[in-house]
Amino acid sequence: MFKRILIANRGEIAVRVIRACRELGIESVAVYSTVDANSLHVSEADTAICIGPGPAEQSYLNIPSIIAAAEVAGADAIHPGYGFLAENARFSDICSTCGITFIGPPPEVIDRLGDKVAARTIMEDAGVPVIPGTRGAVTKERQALTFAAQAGYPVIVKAAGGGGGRGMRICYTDKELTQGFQTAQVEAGTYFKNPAVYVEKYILNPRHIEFQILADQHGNVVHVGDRDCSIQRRHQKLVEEAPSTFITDKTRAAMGKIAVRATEAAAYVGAGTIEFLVDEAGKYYFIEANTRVQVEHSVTEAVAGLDIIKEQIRIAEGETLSVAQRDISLFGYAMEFRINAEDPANDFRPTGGTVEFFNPPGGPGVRVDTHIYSGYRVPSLYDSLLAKLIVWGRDRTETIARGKRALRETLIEGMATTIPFHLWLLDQDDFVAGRATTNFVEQNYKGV
Amino acid sequence: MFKRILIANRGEIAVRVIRACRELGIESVAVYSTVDANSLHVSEADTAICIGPGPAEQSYLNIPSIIAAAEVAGADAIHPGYGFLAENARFSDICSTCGITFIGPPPEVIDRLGDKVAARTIMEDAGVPVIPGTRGAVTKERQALTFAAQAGYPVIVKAAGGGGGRGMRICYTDKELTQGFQTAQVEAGTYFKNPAVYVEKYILNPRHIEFQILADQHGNVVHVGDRDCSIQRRHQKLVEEAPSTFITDKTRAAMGKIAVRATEAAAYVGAGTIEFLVDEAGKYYFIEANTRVQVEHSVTEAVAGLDIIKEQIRIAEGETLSVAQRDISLFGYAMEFRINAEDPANDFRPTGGTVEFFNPPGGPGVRVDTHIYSGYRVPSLYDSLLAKLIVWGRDRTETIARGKRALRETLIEGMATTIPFHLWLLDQDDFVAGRATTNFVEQNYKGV
Amino acid sequence: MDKKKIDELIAILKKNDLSEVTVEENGVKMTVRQGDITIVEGGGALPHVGGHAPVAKTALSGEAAELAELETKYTALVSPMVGTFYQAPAPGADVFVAEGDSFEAGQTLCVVEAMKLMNDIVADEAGRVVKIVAADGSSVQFGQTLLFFEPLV
Amino acid sequence: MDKKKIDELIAILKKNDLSEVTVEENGVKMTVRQGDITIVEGGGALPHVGGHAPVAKTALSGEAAELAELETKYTALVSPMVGTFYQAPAPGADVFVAEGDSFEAGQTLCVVEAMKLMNDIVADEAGRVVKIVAADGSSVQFGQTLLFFEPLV
Repeated sequence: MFKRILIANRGEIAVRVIRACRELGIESVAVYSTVDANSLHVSEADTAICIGPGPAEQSYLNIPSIIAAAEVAGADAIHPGYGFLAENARFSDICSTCGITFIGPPPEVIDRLGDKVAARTIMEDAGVPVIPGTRGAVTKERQALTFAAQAGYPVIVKAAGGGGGRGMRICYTDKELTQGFQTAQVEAGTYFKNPAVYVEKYILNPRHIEFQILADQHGNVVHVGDRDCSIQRRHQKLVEEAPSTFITDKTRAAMGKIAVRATEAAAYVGAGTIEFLVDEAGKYYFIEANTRVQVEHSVTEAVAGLDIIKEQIRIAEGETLSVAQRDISLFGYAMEFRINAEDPANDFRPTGGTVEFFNPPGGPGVRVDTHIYSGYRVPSLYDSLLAKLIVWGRDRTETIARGKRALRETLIEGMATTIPFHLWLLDQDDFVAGRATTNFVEQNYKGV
Repeated sequence: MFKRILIANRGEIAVRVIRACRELGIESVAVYSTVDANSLHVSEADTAICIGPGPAEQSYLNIPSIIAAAEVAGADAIHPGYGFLAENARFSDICSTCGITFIGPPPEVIDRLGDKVAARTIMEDAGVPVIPGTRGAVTKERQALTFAAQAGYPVIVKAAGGGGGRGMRICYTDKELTQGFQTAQVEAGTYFKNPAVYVEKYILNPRHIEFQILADQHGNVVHVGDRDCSIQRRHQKLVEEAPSTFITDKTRAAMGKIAVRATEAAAYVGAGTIEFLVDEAGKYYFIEANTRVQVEHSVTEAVAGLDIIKEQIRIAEGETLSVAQRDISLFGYAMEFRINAEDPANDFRPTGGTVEFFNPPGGPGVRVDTHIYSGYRVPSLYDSLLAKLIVWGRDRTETIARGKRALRETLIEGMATTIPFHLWLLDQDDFVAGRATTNFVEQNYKGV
Repeated sequence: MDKKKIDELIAILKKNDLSEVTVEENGVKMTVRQGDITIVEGGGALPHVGGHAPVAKTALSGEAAELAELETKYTALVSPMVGTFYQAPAPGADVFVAEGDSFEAGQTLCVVEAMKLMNDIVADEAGRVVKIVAADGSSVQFGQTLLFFEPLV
Repeated sequence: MDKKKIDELIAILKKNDLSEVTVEENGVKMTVRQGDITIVEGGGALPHVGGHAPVAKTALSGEAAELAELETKYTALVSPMVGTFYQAPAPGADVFVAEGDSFEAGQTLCVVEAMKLMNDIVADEAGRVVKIVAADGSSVQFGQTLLFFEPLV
C-alpha cells in the first residue's frame, strides 16, 4: 500500500483525492501555487507544499517542482486528478523514472489513446464501431462523393491538420458536398498550410454517452455503467447524468461490452472513460478514450455505490479490482450539476471574486464536492468550477425534484454562478422527457 | 395532494421536512420562537410565522398558537417532526377537529402505543415476543420468586408507578431477589406513593435494534429494515447504524416480519418504529413502538434509497405506499453520528454559544442534515443536536473509514461537540468488530 | 442638488460593484450605497438563505424607515399571539379605536382571532393611538406590532 | 469632484483587497468601500479547516515573532523552487556563507537540490548574511525564506 500520495492538482478534485487517501489510511500531500494558499485542499491535506507562483505553467504544470515536492515529502505516488498533467505521457514517464508511481495509465497508453488517429485504428481493429469516415485524407472530390454515397448524408468535411471548426463543412447533398469540399480545401490550405481534408459521417442531434471503466494491472476490466453528458455548451459539459434514459437497457449492455473491449484493445490500466456519440436511432460510435478520472465520475459513484478514486488508487498499488462485472449494478438515477463561477445571463462570462457566504445543500440524496467556503477568494487563473452538486433519486423524477430543491438551497454569495441555468434546465420539458441532445443548450438557452 | 404543510418543529428535522415538501411541490410553513428567528428552518421555508417566546411551552408546545398559525397560513396539514408534539394524541385530535391533517397516526393509535402496558398487551396478543414479566403488580415475594424460577435469572424489579431508575433492582439469585423485592417496595412507596412493583426478565448486555415501518391508510405495511442503536449514553442514542451486524440475515427477516405483525396489530398508520432488545443469544423482545419519524430515520434512507419523510407525507395524503416489501432491499452500510453541542471530555455537559465557523464534510457517501451555519447562535433552550452526519459505504469497513474521514473534515468552531467521542468510538476494537452493546459507552468511555 | 454627480457616483458604484461611495466636497457630502446593509452589519447572521429573510416577510421595506422612526418615538402594542387582526368587534361595527383616539388602561384596542376565538387586546396603560400599522383582517404573528401609541401619564 | 482620484482609490481598494478607503484632502473627503464588511474584516481566510493552517506547517509558531522582526529589518532570500536546502556544496565541505559573512552579487549563497540536481542560489546584489533560517538539509518550498541579509550598497 502507498504510504503517501502527492496530489498534483487543486480545487475540488484535489479535495476529492485527499478524501480517498484518508479513507484508505494513506497520507496526502497537497501542492499549491501562491494564489491557492487559502484553498481547501491545502488545509485538508496532511502536508502542503507551495510549488510556485500562480500561473499554472510555473506551478501545477511545472513537472520539476512537482517531482521535487514528491521527493521532499517522501511521496511514493502522485495522483494527477484531471486537467493539468493528468494526460501528459511525459509526466507519467518521469514519475516512473523517479521511482514514483503515477496513478494513471503508463505513458505509452496515454500516447496511444491521445492520438485520435491511432486510437481510431485500435478501435476499428478491435471491432469497436467508429464514426464512418475516409481513412486518411482525400484529395479528389470524387472520392468524397463515393464515401457519401456509401455512408449516407449528412457528412462533414474536416481539415486533416486543423481544429476549432475552421475548414469544417457539413453537407446534406451531393451539390453541397461538391462546393463544401472545395471550400474546405481552400480554408485548410489557408489556415493550416495543409489542404488535406477528410470526410466523415455527420451525426445529427447526437447524445454524448460515455462508460466509466476500471482496469487493473492483471488484465481485469469492468465497466461501471454509462453517463449521459449531452448537456453541454461549446463542448463544455454542464450537467451529467447516469444512467442515460435515451438508450435501452439492451443497448446499454451492448455498449458496456464494447467499452470493455475497447479498454482491452488499448491495453488500458486504471480508471478511464470510453466516449461514444449515439445517433437518433440509437446507433453508437466510439469517439475517444479519456485516460484519467473525470469531473463527472461522481455521478457514477452515486448510482453504483463504488468509490472510483479509491479503486483507481488500489489499481495503481497493483491490487486486483475489488469488484467483478457481476458485482456492479446501478440503482436509481443521479445527476451532477457543475456550479461554475460563470454568469449564465451574460453568455457564461467568467465571474469571480470572494465567496461572501457559502451554504451548501444537504439532506437525503445530496452530495457536494467543493474546495470553497465562506470567505474563499476564487483565483482568476484557473478553471471556473466552484462546486459539483450531485443528487440521487430512486427514479429520474425524484432526482429532478431533488436537484431543484438542492439548487435552491445552495447559496453562493458574491458572484454569479451557473445555478440559474441549472434551475432553468430542470424546468424544460425536453430535458425532463429525456429528449435533450448535445445541441440542446445552444438551441434553447437564452439566458435567465 | 397537500397544498401547504406547517412544520410544528425546529432544528434539523424542520429543515428535513421542508426539503421533503420542496421535492413534492408542497409549500412549507415554518413556525418559530423568538429565539429561533435566525434558524435555518425559518429562512428555508416558503413562509415563516413567529408563534411565541423561547420557552417551548409558549411556542413549540403551544397548541393554540400552532393551530392559529396553520389557519392564518392556510396550511392543510401539520408535520410534527419528532419530540415536542409529535406523540401528543390530543394535538393529533385537535388538528383533525380543525380540519387539518396531522401527519402521523390518529390519536387513538398514539394513545394505545404510548401506554406501555396497553402496548405490551396488544403485542402479546398478536404473538409478538415481549420481555417476560409478571402481568401487573406482584405483592408477595413468593410470586416474584416463582416468576424468576420460570424465566431464569437475572430479573429486574421495577416500581409500577415509577421511572428513572428509582425503585429498580437487578437480581441474580433468589437471595438477591428476596432482598431486592423488599427494598424496591419500600423505595416505590417512598418515591411514588405506590408500593406496587412488578418483575421482568433482565436482558444482559442487550442490543437495541429497531425496525422502520411504513403503513398506509389502506392496510399496506412494509418494514424498511433494521437499525442498530446500541451506542447510547444514559438512554440517549449517539450513533445509529443500518443494518445491524449482530443479527443474522435469518433473524433480520424474522424480526422484520414480527415488526410488520406488530404494526398491523396496533392498526398503525404512518411512519413508525418497532423497537426490540436483542439478548446475547440473538433472542429478541419487543420493547416499544414509536409513533413518529425518528432522528435516525436517515440511516435507513441511506441503505434503502427511500425517502421516509416523503413516504410519510404521501401516506397522510391517503396515497398507497409507493413500494411493496419486495421492492425494498438494503444496499451497503450506513452510520449516523449525532453531533451535539455537548462536551464529551466533560461528561457530555451541554455547551453552546455561537458557531463561529461551520464547514460541513462532503464527498462520496456523506450526508449532512443540519440547521446550523457559520454565525448561527445555538439557543440554550432546546436540545443539543447541531447536525447529523450520515455516512454510507459499500461495506462496514468502508463506512467506518469514511466516518472517520468525514468527522475529521467537519469543522464546528466556537463550542465543544461530540465529534471527539465519535472519533474515539471508531477506533475501538469492540465497536469495529460489532461487539458493542447498550452498555458499551458507559463501561468504556472515559472522555477524550 | 447635483443630479449629474450622483449619476456619476452610481455609475462608479455599479461598474465596480461597490457597496458604498461617499464624496464630501465644499460642504456637500454625497453617499451612494447599494445592497442589503442591515444584514451585512448584522454580522454572523445568515444572509437571506433561500432568498427569504424572515423579518422581511412581514414588514415591507418601503415602510421600514417610517416604522423605525415610530418605534423610536412611541410605544408599540404587539400581538401576544398568532392570528387575524381586527379593529372592530364585528364586520361593519365601529372600530375599537382609531388613530388619534385616546384610551384608558383596560380598554380593548383591537381583537386577534385565533382558533375561531376573538381575543381582546387590552391596553395596559392609558394612551393615544398614533398609528395603526397592522391592516384590518390581516394575519399577525407573535410579537408583531399592531399599533403605536403615546402613553398618557 | 475628482473622478480620477476616485478611480485611483478604487484601484487601491481592489489591488489591496480593502473593504474601505477614505481620503480627506483640502477639505475634500473621499470614501470607497466594497463587499461584506463583517466577513472581510474577519479575514476571509478559512480558520484552520481540518486543524491544519498551511502556513503553520513550515514555520514554527515559537519562532514566528523573531522571523517577523527580521522581516521588517532585513531582506529575505527566498527559495525559487521546492527542494532540499544545503549550505555547503557537499557533505563535510565548507559552507558557502555563514552568518555574518559578506557576499558579492553573483556569489552562490546556498544550493537547493531538486530532482537530484543541485541548483545554485546566487545573490542578486551584494550583502551581509544576518541569519540563516532554513536548516541545513531541510525541505524548503517555493517562496520559503532561506536566509535574511543586509544589502551592502
